[in-house]
Amino acid sequence: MSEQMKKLGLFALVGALILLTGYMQSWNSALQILNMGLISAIMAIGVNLQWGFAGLFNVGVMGFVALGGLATVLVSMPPVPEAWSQGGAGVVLGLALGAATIVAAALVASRLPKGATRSLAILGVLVAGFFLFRAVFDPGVEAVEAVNPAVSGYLGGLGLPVVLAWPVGGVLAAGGAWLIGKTALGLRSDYLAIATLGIAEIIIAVMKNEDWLARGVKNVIGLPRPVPYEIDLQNDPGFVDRASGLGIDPVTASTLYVKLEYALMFLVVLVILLWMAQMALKSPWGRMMRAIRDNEVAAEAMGKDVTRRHLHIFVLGSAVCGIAGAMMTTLDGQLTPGTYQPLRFTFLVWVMVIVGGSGNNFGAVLGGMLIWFLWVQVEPMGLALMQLVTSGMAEGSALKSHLLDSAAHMRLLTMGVILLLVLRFSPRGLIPEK
Amino acid sequence: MDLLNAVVALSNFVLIPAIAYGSQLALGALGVTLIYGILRFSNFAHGDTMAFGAMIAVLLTWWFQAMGIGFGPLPTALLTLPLAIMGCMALVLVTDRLVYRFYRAQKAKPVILVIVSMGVMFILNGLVRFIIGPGDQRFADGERFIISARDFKTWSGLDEGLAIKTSQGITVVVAVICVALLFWFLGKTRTGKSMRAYSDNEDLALLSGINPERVVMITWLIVAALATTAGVLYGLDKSFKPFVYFQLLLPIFASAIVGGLGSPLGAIAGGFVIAFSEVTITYAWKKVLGYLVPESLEPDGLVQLLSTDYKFAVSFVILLIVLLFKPTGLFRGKAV
Amino acid sequence: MIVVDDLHKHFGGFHAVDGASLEIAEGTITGLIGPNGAGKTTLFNVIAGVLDPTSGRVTMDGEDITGLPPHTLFHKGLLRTFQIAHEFGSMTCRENLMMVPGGQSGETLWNTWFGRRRIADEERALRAKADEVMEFLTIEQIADLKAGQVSGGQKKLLELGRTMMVDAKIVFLDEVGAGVNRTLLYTIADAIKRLNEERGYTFVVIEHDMEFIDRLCDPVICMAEGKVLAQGTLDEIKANEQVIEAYLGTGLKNKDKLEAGA
Amino acid sequence: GGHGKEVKLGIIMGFTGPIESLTPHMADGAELAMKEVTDSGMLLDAAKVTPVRADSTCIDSGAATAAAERLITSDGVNGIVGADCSGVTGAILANVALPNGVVMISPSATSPGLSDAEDNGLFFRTAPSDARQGVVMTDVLMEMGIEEVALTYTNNDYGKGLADSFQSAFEEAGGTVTISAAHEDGKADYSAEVGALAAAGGDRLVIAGYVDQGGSGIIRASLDSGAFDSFHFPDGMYGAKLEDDFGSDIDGSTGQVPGTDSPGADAIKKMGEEHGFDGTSSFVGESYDAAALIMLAMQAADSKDPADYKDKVMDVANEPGEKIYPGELGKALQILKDGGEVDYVGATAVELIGGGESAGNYRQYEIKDGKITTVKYR
Amino acid sequence: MSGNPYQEGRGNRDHSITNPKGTGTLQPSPGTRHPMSTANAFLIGDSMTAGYGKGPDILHDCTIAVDPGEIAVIVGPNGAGKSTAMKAVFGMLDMRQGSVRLDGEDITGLSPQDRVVKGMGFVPQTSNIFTSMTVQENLEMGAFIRRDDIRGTMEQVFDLFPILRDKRHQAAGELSGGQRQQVAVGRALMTQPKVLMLDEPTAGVSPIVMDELFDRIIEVARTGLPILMVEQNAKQALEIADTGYVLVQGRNAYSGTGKELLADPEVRKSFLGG
Ligand SMILES: Nc1ncnc2c1ncn2[C@@H]1O[C@H](COP(=O)(O)OP(=O)(O)OP(=O)(O)O)[C@@H](O)[C@H]1O
Ligand SMILES: Nc1ncnc2c1ncn2[C@@H]1O[C@H](COP(=O)(O)OP(=O)(O)OP(=O)(O)O)[C@@H](O)[C@H]1O
Ligand SMILES: [Mg+2]
Ligand SMILES: [Mg+2]
Repeated sequence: MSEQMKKLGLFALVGALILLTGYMQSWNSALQILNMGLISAIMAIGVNLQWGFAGLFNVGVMGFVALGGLATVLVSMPPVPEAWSQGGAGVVLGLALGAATIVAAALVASRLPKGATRSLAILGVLVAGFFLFRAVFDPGVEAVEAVNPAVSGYLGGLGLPVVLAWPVGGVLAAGGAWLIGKTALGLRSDYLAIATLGIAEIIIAVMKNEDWLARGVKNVIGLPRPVPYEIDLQNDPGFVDRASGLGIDPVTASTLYVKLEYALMFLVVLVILLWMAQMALKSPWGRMMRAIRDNEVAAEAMGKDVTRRHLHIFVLGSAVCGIAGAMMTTLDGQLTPGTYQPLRFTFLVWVMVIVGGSGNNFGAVLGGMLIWFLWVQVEPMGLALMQLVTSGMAEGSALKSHLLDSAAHMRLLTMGVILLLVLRFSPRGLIPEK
Repeated sequence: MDLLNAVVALSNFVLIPAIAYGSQLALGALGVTLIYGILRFSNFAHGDTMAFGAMIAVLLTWWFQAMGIGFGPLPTALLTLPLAIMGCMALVLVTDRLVYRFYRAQKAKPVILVIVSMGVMFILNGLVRFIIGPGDQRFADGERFIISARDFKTWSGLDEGLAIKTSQGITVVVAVICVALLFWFLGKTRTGKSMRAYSDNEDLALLSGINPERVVMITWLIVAALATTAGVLYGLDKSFKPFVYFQLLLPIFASAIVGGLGSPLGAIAGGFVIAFSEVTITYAWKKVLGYLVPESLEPDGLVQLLSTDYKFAVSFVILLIVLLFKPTGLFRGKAV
Repeated sequence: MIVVDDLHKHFGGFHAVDGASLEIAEGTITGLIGPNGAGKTTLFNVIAGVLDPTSGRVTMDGEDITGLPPHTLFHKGLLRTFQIAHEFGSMTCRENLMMVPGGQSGETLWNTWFGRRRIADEERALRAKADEVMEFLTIEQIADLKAGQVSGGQKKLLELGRTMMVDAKIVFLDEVGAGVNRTLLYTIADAIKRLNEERGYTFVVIEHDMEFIDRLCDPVICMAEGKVLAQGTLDEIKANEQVIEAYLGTGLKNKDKLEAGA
Repeated sequence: GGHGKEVKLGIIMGFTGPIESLTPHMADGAELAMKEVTDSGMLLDAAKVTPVRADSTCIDSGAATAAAERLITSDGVNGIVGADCSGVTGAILANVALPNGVVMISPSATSPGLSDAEDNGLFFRTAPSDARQGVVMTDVLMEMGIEEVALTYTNNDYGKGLADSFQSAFEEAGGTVTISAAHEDGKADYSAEVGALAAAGGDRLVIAGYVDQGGSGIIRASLDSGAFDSFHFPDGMYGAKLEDDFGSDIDGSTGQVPGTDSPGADAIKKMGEEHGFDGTSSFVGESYDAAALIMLAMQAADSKDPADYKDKVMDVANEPGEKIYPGELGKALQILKDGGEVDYVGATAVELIGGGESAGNYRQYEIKDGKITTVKYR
Repeated sequence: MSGNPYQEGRGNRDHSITNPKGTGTLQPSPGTRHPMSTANAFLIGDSMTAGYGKGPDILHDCTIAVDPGEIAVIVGPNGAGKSTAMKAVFGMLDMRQGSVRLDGEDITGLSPQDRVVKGMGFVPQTSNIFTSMTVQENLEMGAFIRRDDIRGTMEQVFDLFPILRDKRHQAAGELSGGQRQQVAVGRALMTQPKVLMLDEPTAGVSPIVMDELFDRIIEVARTGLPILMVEQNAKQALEIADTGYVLVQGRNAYSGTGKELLADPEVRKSFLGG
């Protein structure tokens, strides 16, 4: 009972914080925070599936989020016909060759008996395959990238509605996770962590450097939207009338309207995922996963296929992160691989999960919303604090200007202090696992 | 002659930089691995601890320089190192008292400590920038080179130069000394053994009359010394910039992991594996081959396995491969 | 039913199991004894698929099961308990038992969303079964405690309880007795006997308590230094010189001092 | 209409994150322009211009958008100087500035992709387009008779875009780029990159990066290992750090920065010295210019409403009119008030062309005796 | 629940406690049947009431004592609080009532480390060795507080447990269950304690080793070192015990000399397996 009250109270608190932002700053800011908070909550659910349910230390969240982002480009951007005709065949053939090489190597590995011959054969296949792949692939890539490099230089996407990219992002991330899980899930604790961290870096490196895929660091901007453009709304007399009917000026009305629509869409996704996660957790499946988390050896002896179950949940959790990644890129309206940094897309998500309460889906959601709120709001808080501190100092003093210049760094400092305080007073998270 | 040129070119662009970089990583990884081994969590604040220690050294160096104190051909920063280490020790002890000790007393899960160390990282992050700012600071002085490329060319008459920087030399020497000391300390001394015992089983250590707080304190002191040394040496070789120290965390962790967490020997090996893989796999062999093979066979392309874009990715691929065959690193590290 | 043929398991240069060959007949309760470090647990671990053998073969009902993973063996009816209790610490004792049966429909994600009625029925049955098992083992009062927080002996009982949740063919018990109160231990012995007689389980029991072995086991196998030293009824084994020297000993030497002190 | 006593300008830059060492100077530059205008008392009705800083983080679009949202909808800024990195700039433009109709002038987002971004006439850049610089660079190098260069670029849209445009221009002119290798900013070690660059060889190493970032690391490692001793520096590499850190070690190296044979660059350098920041650090001049342009446009439109003044930005930046240099903002405001016209030159020889980008006049320089010396303007 | 939020998954993994209801069906009897003299006890945990953290009391007014040169054995059903009593005597949990006295001195307020220094040695029921250290290092750690030459003591331990001499350079974690137990006892002996406390030292050891252990325990005790131990091999243990305690649900149910308890039919039936 009191547990339930505490939970409600905390959610009410986050709600109140967002409302307060609306009153004190602006409703646009509040909705903006809410939207990213919803996305963060989804990411946190994904990580919580892996860590809270199964004890998998995945520090490669960034990679899956980025794959989701990539899906947005691949699904929604219009295809570049010229690029396809120039080098599309080469690229596709090259990729097929690359895949074939790996399959061949795997076949060799499974057919030949263990020993030096096998190792040599595998190596031979891989090396030959690598050069063949480069020989076909490189010219194709060059041709594609030569097509109007300043604004295009890539194959483009499928030109489908962008909302489709959300499930596709999930599938793409799931695919990546499956490959990774197959190879790396034998690792334990921090070893798995660094392995996944590394894989995420590799994914980002590929996205940054393979321009034919999504323009690399040159970014893809102007992604289609699932909601109307504010400008269009502002030019729509019907909308303007309705807005003024409500007594809001059309610019504000249009920006709020768009954000509300996003919020609604995100909320629907969040609720569905939360429901699914919650049902799973409370079922025998959840019990089995907890058993595996508690003691793998014993779970294995009790007939649970730990490896397979780990792979399942790794794929599922990553897929959720992928969906969130696609949603985020959609909200941003652009794909910028350079922005994927572990601090922001991996560690911050982990902070959300741990502060919220690992092993508890509602905790993850709460953590996602709360930490995102703080991540955004500690900046003005830090600045305000600095201004307060320096208000007594003489105008133009060196110390004062140094302190004011450093105010931006109050952000991380404040974030750190808040994090430590939360963990100090509620070390199992705000809404702990039962 | 050509063979010599090839060897020199390879040394100059691959071996020497990789050895120096490897030593820098190894020193950092030693600190990480020690905390993991004894206090049992991955300390994300290590990069910023390094930055903090190095920052004190930078400030002191400037002060020394202003007072006209120098260290002959060696960098003044070395002179300030002991003071900087003490400053850094004070910092980590204060952090331990204010932050970590509470969680230790509660026997918190490692992952909570990891997240807590992230909080500390944020705070140190801000603190360092507050004091010295986010910019690039140069504080290296003294003789830059043990031998410079130009001198080497005139001395040897080869086409290729070979440069060894003072900072590189110092780094390697210091790294060797630190590792040897640490080994002796952990394996042979009473205190060292008590630290291992504590890391193995806290409660039993207590029953043996080992004072856990003392073990923790000594660990932090050693870590502070290692972090400051690593930070200063890195800064001397490159330059001091807080953000880069934060970025350094990733290769440092990779090193510690490749070697096997908790194993000092592993940290060294890991540092070199990461450094060498970064430098060699993306190296363009054109020049070296140019010396080795007859003119007719001389390659047109760069003979580069992978472009440098992927150097970071490559070191992680190596890491993955190592882990696939040795799931707890080269030297059988621990897993919490 | 289980045949172990010239099994070797090396750790580095150390031969923990060094050419053990033995046979376990269906429907028996076989005792496995031997000095500490004889390789009993290692042998169990190899048979149960936790460790890969260095060489040798294990067959079950004629089928080669060497190197099969534990979860596969579980579904073939081969269960084991651990010498050091492996409970699921953050789950209640009842959940510890309920998770055991394989093939629960609720273990498929799809059903957790769309097959909830069926799951509820199954759960009810499982719960009843778990309660029955706990009652049998006289631990019903810990049903709702976290398994991590019950006493050492209770954890041992829980381990045994898990094997009773399914219809096993053969159960390997690794020192169920260590740390269990003797009165309770003999209750367990009776339970094992009943499972053997009523349900036809085959048991292999590692134990150092001779009285326990005496109550239960026939035949008894004695291992030493990774090999089978002797095999036969307990009385035969007890009479075996080698076994006495390596394992049983001849009782307290300091009896006299005892008198002196008292 | 709508004169108030206060004009608020947002400065949104990555005060934390990868380019945190550049941004304080940039912000100081922009704020200096604002202070100058406030002190002159000439803008609108002697309005006070207040800067409001916000952190774009350079990399986190979500946080940047939120910060911009706050600037516009909560603080109610009348214009934005920023953002810095192209990624967050695009996000802010599309999600906040455009919907709310606020003018944004970025001092440092150089991505060619932004030229085509939907902007409703609200977005300008004082940093020159990469395409133009590639051509200028080619000319500079060809004139010196250098036909073979190695090329390294910082792995972001600026570096990559510049490298691409330079490589195509250079190869078209008959030159050879032996290698084009990326380097990541803020990384621990650049030996791998330098090793590859040295192996490829070339008469000169072109570094399309930032002097406060990885660019310096590349120079340092190249010099130390003897791989290269002369370099060519595009705009991001220009700064006092070249003199301070490398001095005569890089004698003979060349470079170009946006500039005319005007006193603009010197002026900003001096002003920086007076006010305690580095006027030569990357993009400081551009930042000053961006802030100045907004305020001049306001004056020209006699309004602080972006909808009114957005059309005036091009007018004040380009001919005809009196040329205006840093430190002369008061004068410019007076001219505009009197109904005259100005051609803002500023610190970086601002010339805006179609799409609101800087046209790019360049000053070619050489390092002589450890000093940056101007060779000529082009 | 007494659940400590910080504590999961780490630290001493011996959670062999917290069963408020107890295991057996026996009702605790009020007090002891035989009046006991603890006047000259060397170590006494006197009317202890204790529990874990904020959890319920696990010991209720429980008294255990050992005289110089004697062996005291605690027996009882699983979850009765035997290990808890040992920990309470060693100062590893909150005492809510009662006191601990060593050689006449009240040590209730001392920390476990200080008790080690005072001459108390303890072998816990589980995780009682340093798994990653070699056998020899384990023994050295046992002698951590000693400053004198420890080689003699180590030889004595090796004589007692010859297998350890062979495995002295092997990591203790790689030993078999019984071997570990020997290392644990050896480690405690290395302290040269004034009183030795053993929590189920013979759990899982072979009969021959058990006999040897008991032999050695007798020997050690007869040198004047009092020994307090918990045992489930109750028959053998009580045979060598000078004093025996039966704990049920955290209370003293029976006490007496080992012989007396062995002869008591009720005790035999309920705790010794008949
Ligand atoms: N992982 C390991 N690495 C090295 N040696 C091992 C390992 N596991 C077990 N051993 C060794 O193998 C031998 C047999 O161990 P095992 O646990 O099988 O003995 P046991 O017969 O079960 O003894 P106990 O009755 O004491 O449990 C022991 O000497 C032990 O030291
Ligand atoms: N760390 C702990 N936190 C909370 N409760 C505990 C803890 N450890 C043990 N308990 C509780 O204390 C009670 C007594 O446990 P104790 O370990 O003393 O029993 P025991 O007599 O030694 O049993 P056994 O013979 O099985 O070892 C148990 O019911 C147990 O649930
Ligand atoms: Mg065993
Ligand atoms: Mg106990």
